[in-house]
Amino acid sequence: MEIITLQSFLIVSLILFLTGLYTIVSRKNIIGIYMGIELILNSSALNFASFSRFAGRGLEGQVFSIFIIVLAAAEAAVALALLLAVFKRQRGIDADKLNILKG
Amino acid sequence: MFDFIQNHILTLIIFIPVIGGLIILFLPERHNLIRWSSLIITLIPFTLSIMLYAGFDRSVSGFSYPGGLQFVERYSWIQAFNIELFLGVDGLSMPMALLCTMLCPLCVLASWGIDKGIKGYFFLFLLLETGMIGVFCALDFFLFFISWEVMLLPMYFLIGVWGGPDREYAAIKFYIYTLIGSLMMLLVIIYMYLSATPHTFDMTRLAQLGAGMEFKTLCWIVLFIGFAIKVPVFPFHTWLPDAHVEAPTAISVILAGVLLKMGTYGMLRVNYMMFPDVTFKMSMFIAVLGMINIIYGAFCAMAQKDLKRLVAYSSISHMGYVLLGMASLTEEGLNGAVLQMFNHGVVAAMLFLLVGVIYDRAHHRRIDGFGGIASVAPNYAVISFLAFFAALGLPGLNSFISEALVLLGAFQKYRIITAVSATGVIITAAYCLWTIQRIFLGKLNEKYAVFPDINAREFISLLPLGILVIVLGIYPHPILALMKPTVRFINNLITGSGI
Amino acid sequence: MGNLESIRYFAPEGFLSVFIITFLIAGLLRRKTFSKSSFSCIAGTAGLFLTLILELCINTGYPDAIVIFSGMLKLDALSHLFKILCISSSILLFLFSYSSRETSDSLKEPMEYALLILSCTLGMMLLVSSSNLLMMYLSLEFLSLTAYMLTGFTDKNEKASEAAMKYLLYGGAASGIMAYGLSLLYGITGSLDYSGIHRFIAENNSGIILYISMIFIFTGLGFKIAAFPFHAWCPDVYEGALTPFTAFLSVGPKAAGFAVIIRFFYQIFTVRGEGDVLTVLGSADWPAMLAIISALTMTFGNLAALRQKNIKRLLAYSSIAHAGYMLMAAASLTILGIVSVFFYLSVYFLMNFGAFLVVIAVSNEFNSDEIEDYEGLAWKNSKGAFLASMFAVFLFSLIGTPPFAGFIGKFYLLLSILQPENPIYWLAVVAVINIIISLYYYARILKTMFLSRRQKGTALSGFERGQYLQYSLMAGLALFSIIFGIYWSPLNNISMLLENFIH
Amino acid sequence: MQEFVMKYGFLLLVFPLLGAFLNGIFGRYILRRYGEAPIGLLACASVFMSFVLSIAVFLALNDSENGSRIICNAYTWLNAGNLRADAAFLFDPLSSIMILVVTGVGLLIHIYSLGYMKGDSGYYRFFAYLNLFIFSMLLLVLADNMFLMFIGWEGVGLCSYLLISFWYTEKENAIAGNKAFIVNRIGDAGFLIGIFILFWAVRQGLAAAGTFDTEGLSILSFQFLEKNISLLNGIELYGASAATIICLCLFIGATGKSAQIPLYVWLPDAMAGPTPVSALIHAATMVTAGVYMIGRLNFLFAMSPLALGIIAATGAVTALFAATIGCAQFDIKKILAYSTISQLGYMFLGMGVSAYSAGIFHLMTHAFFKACLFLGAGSVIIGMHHEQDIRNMGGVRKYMPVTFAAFLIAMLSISGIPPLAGFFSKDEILWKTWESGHHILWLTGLATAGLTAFYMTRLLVLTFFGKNRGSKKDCAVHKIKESPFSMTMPLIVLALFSAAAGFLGLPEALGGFNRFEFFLSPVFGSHRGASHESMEYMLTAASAIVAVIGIFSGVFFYLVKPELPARIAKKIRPIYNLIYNKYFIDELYSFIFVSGTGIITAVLSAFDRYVIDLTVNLSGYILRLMAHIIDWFDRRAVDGIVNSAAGITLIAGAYLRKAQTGRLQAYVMLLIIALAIGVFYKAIF
Amino acid sequence: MNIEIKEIVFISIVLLTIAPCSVVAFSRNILYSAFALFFTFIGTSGLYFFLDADFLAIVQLAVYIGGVLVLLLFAILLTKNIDDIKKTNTISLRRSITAGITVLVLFFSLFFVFLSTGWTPLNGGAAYPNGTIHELGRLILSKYLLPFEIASLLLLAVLIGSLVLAGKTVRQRED
Repeated sequence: MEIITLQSFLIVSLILFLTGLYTIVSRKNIIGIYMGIELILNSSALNFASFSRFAGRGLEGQVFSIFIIVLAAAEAAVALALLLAVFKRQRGIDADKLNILKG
Repeated sequence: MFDFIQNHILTLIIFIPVIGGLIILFLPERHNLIRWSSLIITLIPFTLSIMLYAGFDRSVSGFSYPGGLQFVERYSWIQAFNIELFLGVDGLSMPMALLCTMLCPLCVLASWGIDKGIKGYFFLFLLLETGMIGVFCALDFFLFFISWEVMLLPMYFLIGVWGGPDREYAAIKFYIYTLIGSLMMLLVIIYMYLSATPHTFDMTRLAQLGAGMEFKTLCWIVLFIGFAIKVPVFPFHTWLPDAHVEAPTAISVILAGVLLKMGTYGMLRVNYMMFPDVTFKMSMFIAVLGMINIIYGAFCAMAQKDLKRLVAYSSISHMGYVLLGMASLTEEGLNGAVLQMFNHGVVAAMLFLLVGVIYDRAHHRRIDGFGGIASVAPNYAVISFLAFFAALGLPGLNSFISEALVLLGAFQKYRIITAVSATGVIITAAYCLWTIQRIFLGKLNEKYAVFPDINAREFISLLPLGILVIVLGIYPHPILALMKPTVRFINNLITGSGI
Repeated sequence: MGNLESIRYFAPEGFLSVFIITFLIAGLLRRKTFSKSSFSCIAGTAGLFLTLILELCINTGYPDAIVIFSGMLKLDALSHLFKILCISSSILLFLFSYSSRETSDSLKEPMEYALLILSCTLGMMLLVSSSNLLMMYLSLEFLSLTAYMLTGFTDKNEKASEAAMKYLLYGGAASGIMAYGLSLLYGITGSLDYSGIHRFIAENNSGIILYISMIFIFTGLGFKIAAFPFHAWCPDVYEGALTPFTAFLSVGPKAAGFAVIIRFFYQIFTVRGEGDVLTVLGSADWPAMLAIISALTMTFGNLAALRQKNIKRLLAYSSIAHAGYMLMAAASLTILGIVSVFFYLSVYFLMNFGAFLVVIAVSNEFNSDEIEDYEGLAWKNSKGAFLASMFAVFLFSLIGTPPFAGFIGKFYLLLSILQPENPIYWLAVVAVINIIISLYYYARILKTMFLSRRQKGTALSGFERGQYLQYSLMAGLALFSIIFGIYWSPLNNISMLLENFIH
Repeated sequence: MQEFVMKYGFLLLVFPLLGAFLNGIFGRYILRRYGEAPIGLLACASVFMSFVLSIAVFLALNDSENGSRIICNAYTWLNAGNLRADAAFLFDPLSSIMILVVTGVGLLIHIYSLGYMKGDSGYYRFFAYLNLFIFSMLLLVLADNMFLMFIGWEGVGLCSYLLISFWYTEKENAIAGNKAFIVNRIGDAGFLIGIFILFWAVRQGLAAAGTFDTEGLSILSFQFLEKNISLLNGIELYGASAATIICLCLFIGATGKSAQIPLYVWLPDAMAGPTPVSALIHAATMVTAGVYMIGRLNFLFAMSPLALGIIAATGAVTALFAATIGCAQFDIKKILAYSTISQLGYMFLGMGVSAYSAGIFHLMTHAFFKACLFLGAGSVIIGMHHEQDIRNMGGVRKYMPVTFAAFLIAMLSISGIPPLAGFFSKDEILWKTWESGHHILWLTGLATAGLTAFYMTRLLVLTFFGKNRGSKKDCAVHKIKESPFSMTMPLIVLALFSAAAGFLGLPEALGGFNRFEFFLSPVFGSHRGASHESMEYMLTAASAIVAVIGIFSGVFFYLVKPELPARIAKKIRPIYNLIYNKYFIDELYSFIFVSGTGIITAVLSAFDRYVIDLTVNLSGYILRLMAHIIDWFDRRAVDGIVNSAAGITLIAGAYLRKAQTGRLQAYVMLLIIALAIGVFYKAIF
Repeated sequence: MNIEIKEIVFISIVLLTIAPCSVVAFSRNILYSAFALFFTFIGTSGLYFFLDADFLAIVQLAVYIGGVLVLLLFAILLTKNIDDIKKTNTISLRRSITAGITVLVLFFSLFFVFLSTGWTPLNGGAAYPNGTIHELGRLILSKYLLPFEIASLLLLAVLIGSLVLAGKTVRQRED
């Protein structure tokens, strides 16, 4: 049975997706959380690409992946900007510290 | 000009108060000006309702547009859901509208002492009056519900802002109770609207539909509970004493005089006319509730220390008679019930005005705190005697006739229940006389040696009620004639559908 | 319809993009004039006003839908009406920022602030009319990113940037999961266009994977309208951000979110049988999912709001609850359901913006958002009485008592649920119970303002000249809340345009 | 004359009402401006006018040989559904006698009280209430249907309440007034239930007879009832025949009003009111209402012999019972009160054995001599400066000769000494009791007659004979003087009446033509019993002898050997104590009813305050609790889930202090868990 | 069964992407996880090659690694203060277990679902021997022109916004 099939790509992207989820939840550092988000976006881009190849859907999938990557970049920019704003105030990027808003 | 009034009379009666209220909001903040203008504004609908009374045709009956319903006005309001401003009066709503327009000027007179936020007070009061008359004259279910809920807002503020020490709790309790009831009603109204083939809110057409609907009994029960909270019927009554104790005098007069009647009016207009066969089955259930109300209210009244709370519980007891009369499904019983709604409105208004008088002077309402007031304020004593004796149903005064009719009618169907309720008459006599004795008779409590007797304003607000109490006792024909055809129609409707 | 021909229909969004670019260039050239926040706000309002006029007159022409830019956007009644709603909420955002002292002080770069608002509006307009998965995802991200930046914009209080960071991280995760869901949906159906997906599902039945992809996609959408499992960000962001922006957040993006949900579910997963009876296409029973989520959102929103001390957090939870009410209509799977969503949203627009305007006015005076600062507001002076009575109008409208528009909104919702085709009785009962719970915390505010006579120390200043815009705006919103409470057929006729939305 | 009565009959009622209204409203003003005279004059004039009218009615009835019944229909008072009650007044022999008694005795008492109430601050109020009383009594007597009668029935109850607690400044009077009204009210409740059953039974009868629509018919009017009373005989209610139950309920009403066994407790306390009130209301008129009612509904009572038997028995027992208590009392008015209860027992006995005319005859004569006794007692009290205890009186004979003379005649008449009215009416009842076969009841009647004679003589002797035991220092012997003429004149007139009235009802046995019975025959129907003369002579003689024995024993015990009663009392101490304390009936009642209702009230109001309110507040409390839980869930539990040991329990057990809600991951965690649940659920099902 | 070279390379690249993921998730040091992320991205672009998405692989390399990862490193360096690199990563054991369980549940359910659903190959995958760039370019500029333009506006807004957000801190330091 051949290895390179749609299911295997799906499994890989699923693993990427779930690790991303796990990172978001278990990381205490804001950047760590952001890495999780990047992983998830990456896995969905991979998913789109694999569908466009195997399920013979034409290149639309890849176009979507390109846009996902673009958006990931944009989000990274915003994340960094906000990070600096938060850092200026708290001298730390520990997610625990984000607790001024409570109740 | 005259015929303009003639064929727009109901819309005028309903909307003059609220328009007047808006005008008051923009008047300069001089107390007397506002008081007198609001008095005049409430007097206009009263005169109009007198014209209504004069022009009312007492021979025709039925719940349909040509027959029974009079002074009908029909303007389309929202075409999309064919909601109409459908107003009309019949034997059932005519006395109630009359009572409401009569009590409002008296209440304005009784609220002469209000001085904090007076413009807000009178605006909310006039809005309340619009809501009340709206409920009585509405024949479109949506309009009925809108005016039913429009009363909530002013009552919340009137009890909450101008009330007694513990007003916040009483106001929110009143609001929640009534809101629960009315939201349940809203669900049923929507369900009925949707199950009518050409979706309509017109009550007369919904009445024909009533028999065919499935979930009919469930709708009946939900509507009944919605109205029962307002009456109030036994398990849902705990809001009434708090609301009464905390509300200012004028508001508890309106609360007892008119708002309680809306519950029973709603039952008659909706439960009785739209679901006659379910009502026939449930009549025993209503009779038992009526009996409990009478006995329970009377006993609780006897145990009260605060005069206003006592009168509140006595209202519960008297409304029990209305329930019993409604459940009797005999013509005289039903006549007695509707007459009792009118009579209790007059008597309860009088009692609360008197409580207001004593509160203005003594600033407390503990019954045991007084004694021998009769010797120092004879006029006040005489009127209070008249009111209390009317409350205990002394023959020759108005309450006796309606209570006797109710008991007579109810006796033909439920003998034990009526016998027990008849003993209620004794307990009522006991607590009324006991109250009179503790307040008026006995040796003069030296604290009130300088108890000023009733002044002109209070006397004017009490006089019409006193005259009504006596006249209706001797000659009840004016009010009775109004309701007889409609009552016969309702009775035949229900007994007809029951067999 | 190819790209070139559809430029003509793209007029409003096109104008707005051109306006953004010229606004940017002008802002860079005359740094000084734009640095005054009042100027940039007014310029922004002018731009949006023109876009609104364009939208109003351009798009009313065609009776049925036009798909432009080769399947990217679909201009029909839904997009037309919701665009109007979004643009007007942005206009109000500008006006609110102009009148809120807290915002105008703390804004260092008003030009960029206005720019972001304009681009956020553009994002919403596109999101509302997108009928392609890629376009929808892109405009959703566009809207979210601008929203993250706007939340963190002021550096006055440290809460803002913390709220923005939370908003971004939570939003990023949600949109990531949504992207994954979209990829699955693409994998199943093979096309990105709504119509293509609809055709595929109509032909061959799809298994469990379709429902799972729908769950993932709903994560993103649920995040946007702050439905129950995805609502956690909402209170913190509402409290952290500037009050005008919070007001905007609770109406604008929420309306866009609902537009996407309606378009996504009703255009793809529904087919309109004869006699306007809608049936679910494909095996996934999404109305049940929406109904459960709506019930959870309502109940959670109301119960959580009961114990709030901060007015903005309370309004946040109340907006969650109202999202729950609107979801109810969406879950009713009836034409009237869609109409009721728009009707309720426009009524919600009036009362929520009104309530926030009062919060702004009060925080201008006492600059605190705690409820006990509203103690005895009505009896302080004539301005206090005006503010309190306006707030009372909005609160009673939020509760849903008849003389006000809120009641008619709730009436529509209940009507849509109880439609004879597939009535959901249990949801109606849950809604009624929730209305009663909501009465409790709204009335608590009324109690502090009107009923309690214990006067807190802080005196209230009189009507000052500068704030007349604020008072007239408040009076206008209150007036409309009452007018639509009494005579609402104009609004009804507008929302009835949505009737032929599905064909 | 008949048309005059037909048209203006109701004026008879209007005059007293007018008098009451004028005195009530303008009384205080007149009193301040013109003093007491005009008020008294107005009151007496109004009663006098109705007295004249009632004479006119009497004459009209006499000369109209055909119809002995005139109806004056004023207006339809009440017409709802099948009930139709007109404000109509029935003039027939029975009611004409009653109105004569009421207005006659009323007029005399009005004149008497002009003097009695002189100087009292509430002068106008007294006369207003008195006139109102006359109006309600006339309404009761003249009413043509049960409802209107009930109006009069309760109206008199109201006036008795107002007049008993006339001097309301003392608490006891107010309480006495309350007691009177409430006990009356209990009776009236019975009466009301009686009316309902009657109404129901007649409707059933009519339905059985085929006519359903009873729109026009005025079912509860007396002619209608009399004409088709036969409808009732078929109808059953709870096993017993409807007629019996109706009669018993109506009788309960009668006992309430006429103070018979179960509901008599209020009459002795009613003496707290001024004496003319006791004379008019609690002797002559109001208390006889029950007797009149039975007389009026004789055709109904005739339907159920069981009820009549019960009435007769209660009457006899009450008579004896009250007579025994009367012997041991010391307050002059209390003695007369118990004697009234006993005489009323006689009347009910008469009614019970369906000797209706005898009962009414005794009612009339009793009105005269009892009113005379009360007024006499009143003038003695005034003379002795408000001394009511007979132990502190004595020897008043010398100072108040006229009062003494009138009092003596009335006393002899009540004791049943032959030539006087009391003898004839009492004997008539005893004879009819014997004739109708109730021999035991006749015996109790005879014993009561003896006892009556005994305690009346005791009263007479202790007040008027022997030396004056006046304890009050200011009322030293020389101070007592005769009451003014305005008070003694009514005394004399009443004494004459109580002497002469007997001849109206002279039985044939004693060679007279019983004109009284003949006059009432159209109402009661004249049934001539088997006239075995000899038996009647023997019984009349027996009753006369018993009366004489009573008097002599009274004189012997209290005049000849004044210390003897004290010794006897010591010997039969327990029995004496029992009688003296009125068999502790009052205490029993107050224990059962007053404290009983007290307990029920306390229980129900506590139930109301705690149980009902509790459930309501509970729901409020539950709401707050749920809000608290959700809020706690929002703040703690989300982290709780995240940090909980290896398991997705919704609310973590351990209370984690350090977790702050702000934690972002907690939010995302909630999202992912929801996702997992959704996906897992779908994947499996 | 003969395993060609292609499959071996495929498996190695898959391992190259999955292995660093665990590092990203579990490592204590944020720098190590950043580098692990670098390898994952490299692995992904390798996979793209297998999917005949050559342009995509290049874009992945350029944008993801060049742009996003660099930004991440910048973020770490800028905000890395002296001592707490280590401390920041440890999280309570309990929470990680719960997270782990949720993730596993998701994994297995989705895993079976993926295997069970028959993915319908639509048109047998048109192979693009000489690279997909030409076709992609045509597609983007024809069908997806609007998203392309809108993406440019989005980037413009993000650019300005993040400058303002970040800029404040810079100017803060000067004054």
